[in-house]
Amino acid sequence: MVETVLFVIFGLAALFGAITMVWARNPVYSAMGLMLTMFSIAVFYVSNSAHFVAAVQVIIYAGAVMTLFLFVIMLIGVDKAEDRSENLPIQRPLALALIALFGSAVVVAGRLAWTTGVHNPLDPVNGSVEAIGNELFRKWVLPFEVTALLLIVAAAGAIALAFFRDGDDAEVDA
Amino acid sequence: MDLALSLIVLLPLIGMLILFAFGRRIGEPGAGIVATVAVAGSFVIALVLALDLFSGEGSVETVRWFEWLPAFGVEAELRWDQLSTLMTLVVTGVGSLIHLYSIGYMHGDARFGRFFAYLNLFITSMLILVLANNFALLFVGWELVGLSSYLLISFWFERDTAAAAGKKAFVVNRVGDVGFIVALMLIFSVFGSLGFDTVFDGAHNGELTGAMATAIALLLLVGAAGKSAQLPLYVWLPDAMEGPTPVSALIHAATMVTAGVYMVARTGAIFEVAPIAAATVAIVGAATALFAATIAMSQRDIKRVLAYSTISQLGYMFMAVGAAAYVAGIFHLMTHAFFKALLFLGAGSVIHGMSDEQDMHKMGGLAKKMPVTFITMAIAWLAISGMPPLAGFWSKDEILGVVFERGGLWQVLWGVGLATALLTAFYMTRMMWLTFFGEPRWDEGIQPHESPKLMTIPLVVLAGLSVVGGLVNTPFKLTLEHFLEPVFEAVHLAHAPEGSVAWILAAVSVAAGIIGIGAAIFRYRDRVPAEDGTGWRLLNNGYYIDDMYAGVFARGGKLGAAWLAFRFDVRGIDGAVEGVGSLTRRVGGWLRPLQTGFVRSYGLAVVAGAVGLLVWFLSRGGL
Amino acid sequence: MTVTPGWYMALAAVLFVIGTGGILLRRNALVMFMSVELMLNAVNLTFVAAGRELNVLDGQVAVFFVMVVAAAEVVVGLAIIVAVFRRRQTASVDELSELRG
Amino acid sequence: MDFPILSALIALPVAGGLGVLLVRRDELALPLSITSSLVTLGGAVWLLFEFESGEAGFQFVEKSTWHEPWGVGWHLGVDGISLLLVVLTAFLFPIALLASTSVTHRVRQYMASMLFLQAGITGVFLALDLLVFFIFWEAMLVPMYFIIGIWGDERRIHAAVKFFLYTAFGSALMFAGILSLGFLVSDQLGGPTFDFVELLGADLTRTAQFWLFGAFGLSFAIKVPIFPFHTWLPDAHVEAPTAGSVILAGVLLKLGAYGLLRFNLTLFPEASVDLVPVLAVLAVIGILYGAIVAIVQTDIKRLVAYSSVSHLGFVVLGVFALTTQGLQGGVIQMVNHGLTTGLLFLLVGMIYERRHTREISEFGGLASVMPLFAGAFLFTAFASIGLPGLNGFVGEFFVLIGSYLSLPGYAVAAAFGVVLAAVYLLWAYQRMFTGEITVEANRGLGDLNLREKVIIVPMAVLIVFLGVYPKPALDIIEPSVDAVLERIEEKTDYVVPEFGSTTDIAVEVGE
Repeated sequence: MVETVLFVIFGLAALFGAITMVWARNPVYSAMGLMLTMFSIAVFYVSNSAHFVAAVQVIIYAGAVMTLFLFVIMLIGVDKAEDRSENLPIQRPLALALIALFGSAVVVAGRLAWTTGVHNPLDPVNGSVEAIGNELFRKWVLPFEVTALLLIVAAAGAIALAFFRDGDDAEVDA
Repeated sequence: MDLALSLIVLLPLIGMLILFAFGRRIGEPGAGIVATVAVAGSFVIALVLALDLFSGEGSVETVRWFEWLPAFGVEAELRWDQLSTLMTLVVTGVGSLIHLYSIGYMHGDARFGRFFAYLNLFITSMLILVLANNFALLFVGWELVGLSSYLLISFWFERDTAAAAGKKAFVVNRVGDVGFIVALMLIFSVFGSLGFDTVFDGAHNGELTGAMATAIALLLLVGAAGKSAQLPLYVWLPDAMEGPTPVSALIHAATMVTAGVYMVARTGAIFEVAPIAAATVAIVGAATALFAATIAMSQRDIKRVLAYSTISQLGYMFMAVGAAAYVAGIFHLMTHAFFKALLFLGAGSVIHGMSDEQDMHKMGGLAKKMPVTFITMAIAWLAISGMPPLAGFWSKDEILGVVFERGGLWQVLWGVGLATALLTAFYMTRMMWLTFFGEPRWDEGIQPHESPKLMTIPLVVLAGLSVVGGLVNTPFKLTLEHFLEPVFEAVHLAHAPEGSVAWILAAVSVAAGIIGIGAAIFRYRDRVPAEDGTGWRLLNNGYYIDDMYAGVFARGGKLGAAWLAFRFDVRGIDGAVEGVGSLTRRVGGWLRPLQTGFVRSYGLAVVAGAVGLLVWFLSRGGL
Repeated sequence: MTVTPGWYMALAAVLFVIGTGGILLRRNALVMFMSVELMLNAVNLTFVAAGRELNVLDGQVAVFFVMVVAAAEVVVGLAIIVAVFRRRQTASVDELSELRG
Repeated sequence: MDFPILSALIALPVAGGLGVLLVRRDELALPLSITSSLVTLGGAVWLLFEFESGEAGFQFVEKSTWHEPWGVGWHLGVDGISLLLVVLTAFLFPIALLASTSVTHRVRQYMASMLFLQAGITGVFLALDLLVFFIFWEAMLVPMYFIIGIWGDERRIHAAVKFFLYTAFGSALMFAGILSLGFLVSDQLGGPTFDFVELLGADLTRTAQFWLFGAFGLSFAIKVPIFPFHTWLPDAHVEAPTAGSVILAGVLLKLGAYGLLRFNLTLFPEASVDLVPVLAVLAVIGILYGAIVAIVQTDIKRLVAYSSVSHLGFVVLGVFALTTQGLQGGVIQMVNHGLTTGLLFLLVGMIYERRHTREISEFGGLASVMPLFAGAFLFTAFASIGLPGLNGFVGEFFVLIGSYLSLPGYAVAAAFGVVLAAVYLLWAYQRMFTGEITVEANRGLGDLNLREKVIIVPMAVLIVFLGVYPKPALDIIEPSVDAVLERIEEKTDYVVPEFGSTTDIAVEVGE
């Protein structure tokens, strides 16, 4: 019962956030909307026994990533309204049509009978740090290490991109 | 024995290596001496070794050098039997005389040492050829003499004609070699070995029959025809006269060109079971003999006369070995080596004395200026014309006798041979007359002189051999025949007739010779005819066969090759390859506008794709 | 009325579609980027919900990896946006069409 | 386990290449890389002497698994077929490097490319795991692409791209073939594998063999190159720098023939036997066509390139003759062609360095000013023509006689190649070296210098040695090719024809 209430409240919040993000003309509002959606999703994680993931969601996404976004928005000064005119001729109608088609396909998909695994209420998942850690460092240790590598490369790439001074631009042009 | 036999081949080889390495430093005449000593050494060793065989006590020996190609059942192995002995003696004997002569002839040439290195290379190769104990090694020698021939013909490579002639000789020989190689394939497929003993024993024991035997023998004939300048592959030999004259004497008269005859004789066991092929050999030989003799009548270049004469005489030898008269063929090979080498060396002496003039119409009256050359050449002239008791008489007479004795259609060949004998006497007399008799017709400033001793001594020795060389095999005492018989155990040797028939035949052929000589003397005795009628021109140009070859094979081939290379290959095949490339590029060009550069268009496409996939999955899911 | 995984799936689908719309309709690079994040989050939600239903942790582990990748992507992506902005003084993707064929 | 000599042969050039790149001094590049390749050569020679020549199987095997579920592993080994080619590779590289003194631009990168190329080629010959083989096969393309594309002649980019795309096209098919082969056998062998030796234990259906033969064969055919896939070769040769041409002709082309022999014959025996006529026809066409086209070339490098097409035709004919002599001839012909054509390209490079032209008509009469060079050229030409006593003869002789019984008509046709070889090479020699000097620029040319002599002499010695006494090489090859034939006989109803069994010409005409 509690879950139902939570779902309704935060589901609506998530939708509101998402629509805000897409609709808002000012990127700062968009960022705020996205942050709201992320918090809501974190709540769903908790209600789905994914406590560790919920924590990570709040810390990394709603915290670090969104902060970064806002930081960039402020840095490059685009925190002003953007006009809504469309200059690609058929982009908007085509996009809307596709979205509609996509949505209806999803609806259709939801009404089909899907063959899945069996739910066993006596064996609920345990999303504690310990359980996730066990998984990560046993079964998934190699991919885990690879992600470490990925992050290093990403960090190095970001630094390299940020390092260009004005004088270097000529070199890039060539 | 092993070492001695090996040394026969190794001495010239060592000489060659020394001369290649230090020839320039040794210089003149040292290089010539080194080379001559090497070949003479081989000759002496061969002579010593041969004494046992001559006395009838020696046996066939083989020397194995090393394991070579076990896959073909052959080793690097030499064979010392009566036939190879005789060939070795001819090659090294005549060879050393010509080496000696060359020291004088090549005097002052910038690449004196290199010349003798090539000569030694040739002797080595020729010895490998005649001493080989299997087809593979024989083929090695066969090709190597071709190489030496190439190198020596184009020795004066600065002359375009010399370079072209060397190439032509090698290429035409190669055409014959294809026949030889294919013959080797067939032989190996039948016997599983290329060793002489296996093959000849097998052929003798009936393992080789019918069409296969004929095919092998005919293919061998193709090879032999290439090397021995028989129809239709003779065209290289006249051109080969571009080489220095000693080379013409050694390679293109005495030794290398007789390799084909040697090969047919050596493989007699195969021709024995292929009578059609043997007859073909004889016919080719007879035809070549007559054909070349007619051309020889009309040449003005003294060396070309001798070249066509060589082709003609080789035809004689082919006729003999084709008629299974192997001894007669080898006998003529030997005597011919003496007198033809002598003729060439004499011609060389004349050319030398005439400051490199080769046109006989510009000679005449040289007998007094060059007495030694004249006398020795006169002996050779009479020998080749078949005048008794000189060497040529005995060997030519034996060939004609054998062919006549075979009866039937063979007597047609005898007729051809007789006609050739007549023509031979005619053109040799013409050559002698134009050169040595009559009024001098020299260009101004030429001072004919006798050649130095170094050159005349070999002439004298060869003249001696041309006189007595025939006595080793006369109808009265068949020494050579008995000596060679063990080699030809596997074949039924054809023999010359005996008794009154023999006398009559001899008389007829001598008469033919005398008629030829007489006719020529009559024609040329006091003037030089113009010799430029249509018939003469036809003959002078060798019936235009060489020009025809040049047109069809050289020019036509080049045109065809150019079409293949620059049309078919570049436009056709490569065009297809490059076409694929440019097609890809063009298609890329058509598709380019799809890349609008707008990220959102790409996003639209991605979403469209994703939705499409989703719809497709759903429709497959049974909607 | 209990919450079934289907509800979460439905919600996630709606969020995903909204995110798609954001990418197709907006031309501010930053907002497009945020839309991508939204789509990733929507998928993450399905992972977690499905994992719970099937009694496995794999879903949550997958979410973890997705987050790491998303973080890396954000870092590089934002760096690129900053770099581009420094040259072009714009964050509109329509201005960046040099790669037009 | 013993010292991993095979891995060392691959690792040494790589180490040398890295060393050259890291030592940032151009003048040290040549000495360093030559040292590296000489050490490699030492290793290869050691391998040659330690090799047991009577054995058919792989020796010096190194094996360690990388990924068990897919059956991928580092598996190297050498047998009679690959040994000589490995040694040839090790032998040609120091010489090719020594011939690269005219490279002055990006020297270190050039030397490193050459050394990486060496590692790649050696790896291809040694690899016994198909994926490892494929990795080396592709890895080798990259340095070769740069060597042609950076240090080549005028149209180098075009040639390099053509070379790369053409071979990569074949490689793509081969990769698909390797993958499908590896997974196709998983039912029989209890899991997928790419290990060559294990793959030999599987039986494939005729159809599968046919398709896989095609996938592998096309890639190899392009590499050989078999007519009509040869047109990349003249372009690549003409544009490549001297050392590039030497390596291209000397060893790179052998990879295709080696692949056909090593993989196609053994893994797909039925398809091989079925497709013999196709390959024999193409081989003979290649022999004659390459030779005829070579005759009229005006560019000496193109001429030699087309002569390669002709010579490699002999190799293919020998391989698909499926007789001991034919296969032996094919392998030895690969080695011989590597030496003779390699030397021809080296010589052409020497004259190019002097005159900066490859047009035959620009020369003429060179023998008077450069007698030693002319002699060396003629020597090599005769080796290439197949003169007995020099190495070319042995291979051609084995191939021709060896292929007669199984492919009589083709063998006879191929025999005409020996005439054409004499025509194109001697004519080229005549045009370049004999006669009077016609172009003034040629009058002052210098003869061979010490460096060039050092390049020529070892190759000439080997050419003579293999020509006079080929037995050691043949002994190494024979057991391994016999094993290949035995396998074909065992897997198919093909019977290796016995020589010495025919008595009638009907066989020759009938087949």
